Amino acid sequence: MKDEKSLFINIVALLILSFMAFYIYKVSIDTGSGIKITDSITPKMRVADKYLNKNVLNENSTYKFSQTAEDTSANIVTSVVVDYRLFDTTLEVIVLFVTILGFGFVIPKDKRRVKMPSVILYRWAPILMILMLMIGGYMFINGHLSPGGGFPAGAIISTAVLIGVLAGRKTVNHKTLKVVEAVAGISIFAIGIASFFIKGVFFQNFITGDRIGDLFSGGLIPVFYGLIAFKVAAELSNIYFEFYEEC
Amino acid sequence: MTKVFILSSLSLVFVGLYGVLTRKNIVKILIALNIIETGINMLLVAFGYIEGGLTPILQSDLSIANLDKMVDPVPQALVLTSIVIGLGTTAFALALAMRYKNTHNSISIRATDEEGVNV
Amino acid sequence: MNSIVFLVVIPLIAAFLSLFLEKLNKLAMYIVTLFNLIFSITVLMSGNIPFNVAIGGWRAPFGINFVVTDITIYFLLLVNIAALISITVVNNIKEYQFYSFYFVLLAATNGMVLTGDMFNFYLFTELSTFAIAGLVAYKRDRLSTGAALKFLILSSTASLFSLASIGLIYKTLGTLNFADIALKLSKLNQASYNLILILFLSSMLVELKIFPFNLWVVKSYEGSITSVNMFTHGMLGTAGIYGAIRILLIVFPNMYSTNISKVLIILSVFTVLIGEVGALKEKNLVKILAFSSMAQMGVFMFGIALGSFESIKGALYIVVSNYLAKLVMFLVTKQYSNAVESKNYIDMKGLGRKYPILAISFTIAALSLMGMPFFAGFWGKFSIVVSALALGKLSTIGIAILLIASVVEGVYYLRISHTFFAEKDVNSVNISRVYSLIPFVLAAIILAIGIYPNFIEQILWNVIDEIKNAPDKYINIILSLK
Amino acid sequence: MINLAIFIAVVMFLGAIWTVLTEDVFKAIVIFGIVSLMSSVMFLLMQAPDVAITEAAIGSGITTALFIFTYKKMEERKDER
Repeated sequence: MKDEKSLFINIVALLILSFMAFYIYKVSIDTGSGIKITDSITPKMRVADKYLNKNVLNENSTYKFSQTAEDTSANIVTSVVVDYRLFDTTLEVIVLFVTILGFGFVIPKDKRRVKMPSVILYRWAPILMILMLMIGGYMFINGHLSPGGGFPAGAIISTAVLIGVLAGRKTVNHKTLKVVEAVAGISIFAIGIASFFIKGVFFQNFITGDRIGDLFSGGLIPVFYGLIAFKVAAELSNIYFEFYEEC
Repeated sequence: MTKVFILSSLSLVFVGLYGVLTRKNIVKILIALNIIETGINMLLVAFGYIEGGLTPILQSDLSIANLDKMVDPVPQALVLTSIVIGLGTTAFALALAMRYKNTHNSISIRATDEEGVNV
Repeated sequence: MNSIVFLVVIPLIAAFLSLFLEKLNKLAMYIVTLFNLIFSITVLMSGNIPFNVAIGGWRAPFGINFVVTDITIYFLLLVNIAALISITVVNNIKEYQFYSFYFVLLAATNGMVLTGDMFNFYLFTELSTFAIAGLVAYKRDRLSTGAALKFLILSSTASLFSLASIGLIYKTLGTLNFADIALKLSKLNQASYNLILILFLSSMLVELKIFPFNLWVVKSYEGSITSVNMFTHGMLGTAGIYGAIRILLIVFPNMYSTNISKVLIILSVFTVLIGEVGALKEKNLVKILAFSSMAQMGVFMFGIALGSFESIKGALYIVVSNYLAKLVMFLVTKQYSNAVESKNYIDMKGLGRKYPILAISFTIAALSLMGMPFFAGFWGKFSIVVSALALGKLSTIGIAILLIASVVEGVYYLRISHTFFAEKDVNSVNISRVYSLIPFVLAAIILAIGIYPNFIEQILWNVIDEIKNAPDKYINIILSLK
Repeated sequence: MINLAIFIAVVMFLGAIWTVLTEDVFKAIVIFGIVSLMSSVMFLLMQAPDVAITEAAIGSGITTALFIFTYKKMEERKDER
């Protein structure tokens, strides 16, 4: 009986999947302009062309490397994430905030036996932690010049906290994490509102006039990435505390 | 190249979808969901890929001359967002799954079907 | 009107602050909701609708933008009024997480209505999904945990499809802005068009409670507290309806020349059937309301899928009547079930004699949902029936099934009302008379719309006018701004 | 380059099938981690280093860690009963 039921479900699932595969195949061979799935030529009218040329505001702007452009971040993915589509990124931070809040809310709380960590881990933990913090800090500070950025930086910083928890060393407590989370979150919006009062538009990058390729360029981009990194790190550390808290 | 990327991502999507539809264990459903998500992220980035394209980072004067050979940065930005959303979904669903195991004493998604029988 | 972004930003800041406010959270909840409501009323009164706000100073197809048109502002009002009415029944909640979820939900539903960008819309949808999942899991017992888990898995699978559809749109059209998409859609071939629309609709249908995606509805309504039910119905449901109208009618207007409208008709008829038949055998009042709201959404979708302007007007009437009636019913259910400590309506026998205002409000709402003349729902069903009969075989069969289903609806709602007014001694029960004020006012509005529909009719024709002239009224507003 | 891409694609496909079909949850988690790491290499081949770093740190690292923590916690509960 049970086998029959699961066999039935398998057959239904395979039917649905083959139907979808057929449909995608049909779409990809259909004539006319559309999804030619394996075609690599993208239309010239896409919005990315203006992002790459950095001439959204001025059609004819040209620039050289290490000269001023409208958006002075050298990494164009970063300039899309933290400047052209900054509002999306702030919402994404809120998504992580909500889910981690829900995580802490529904996870069953029960007593755990605290195991003594090994001596080697205890001794070496601070060095590892400092290494992690340095890598994470480098990542978000250089997020506008090289690959990386706030989210992986936050993840790496949070592993420093994880090592601390595993080694049994006291690093931060719950209350501090909550404060860091809220302060970082509010300051992202505070900068947005500040730009409303300075420039009249929300989330505008109001520090301009830098040169591409400098460490201190990109206006508010490194600031935002730093805030995002701290927020993500605080939220992810919350998860580890939920798992390995001594109670 | 583009063909390889798109076919591999579509294959991941289909395998994951099969897993979500047929598995009963909640943890395995979530793993399958993550496989779909990886596939769709790869699909999005592959849509922006250009044969022999360059990384969209300005490194020198040379890279400014080659702006039209750079791969599309917008899908990459969208995928950055979607990876973090995937982490959020997984974390929330796993916490719910742990609570589910406490309350239902089972990890099967069909355990709710016997609701009202032994409550 | 750049300050319209405050509608999203202020609740999000409140969500962070709610981690520390502890006892002041409830006050903050009222302040933020009132702020949102008053702000949207000010926008309505200011008279410079329609307008377009570019966030970050990047003009329309390149940055994210908020658009306010006639449809937007009315749905904004509906969402915020529902929020204000729903929080009146929140009491004795100490967990700060509940308030954070509420603030995020408020921001997300306001944002879903305001935004003019595809990916931004997707993000707001995700945000509202997570907030609702957290709110449903609030009780943390057997029922609510299972309901929240199922809702989360279902809606995140569906939203992955819509992410794929966003990728396809970007690949083919090279843009993510609603207006820009609508402008460039004519270049697409038919098969690609269908694939994109079907994939994107899948996440819409979860919120609209349409058939293959409605497995979460009943359990999550049953497992959560009344205020959460009202959030799900009044805020998430309304924002989802707005998304459906915006995407189906304005962004993808050629839908009616394809087979997708037929698929939608069949799905919505199935939804209505499942809803009404499921409600018929239930005794639990909350479950009945869940099934019935599923059925009403089916009727709405049927009206939209028919595609004539008359039927769209009918669908909008259904939205208004369902919105008002379900709010009344949830409020009444909350008071009665608190009084007798049971959700079974047979236990509520005789309460209607002692507290007639609540029971009469419930009956008015039920009659309106059934589509009796002189109630708000009548005009909706009337328009849909008239236009369906003129539109061919499939829609005629559909409307026949719909009419039979509304007879079934009448049977179970009248059975409940009859139980309320039956004779039984209920002296031990005590409900404060204050609670009957809001249901009474809402029921009076339902009656007023039913008897004198000209005022609402005026607004609905404004809305339909915008749908008719989408290129002038929507696309030009966004893309002409340099 | 294309040979590497094809090799990784095949490994990912087989790994995904193994993950879905295996009965052992722990094996599934570990193989999922490998598939996710492979996808980060694919992102690198697609000239998306930002996405590759994020996928390696978040999609592969922390998600897998979360799954393993959850699995451990669920197993512990079984022992107590």
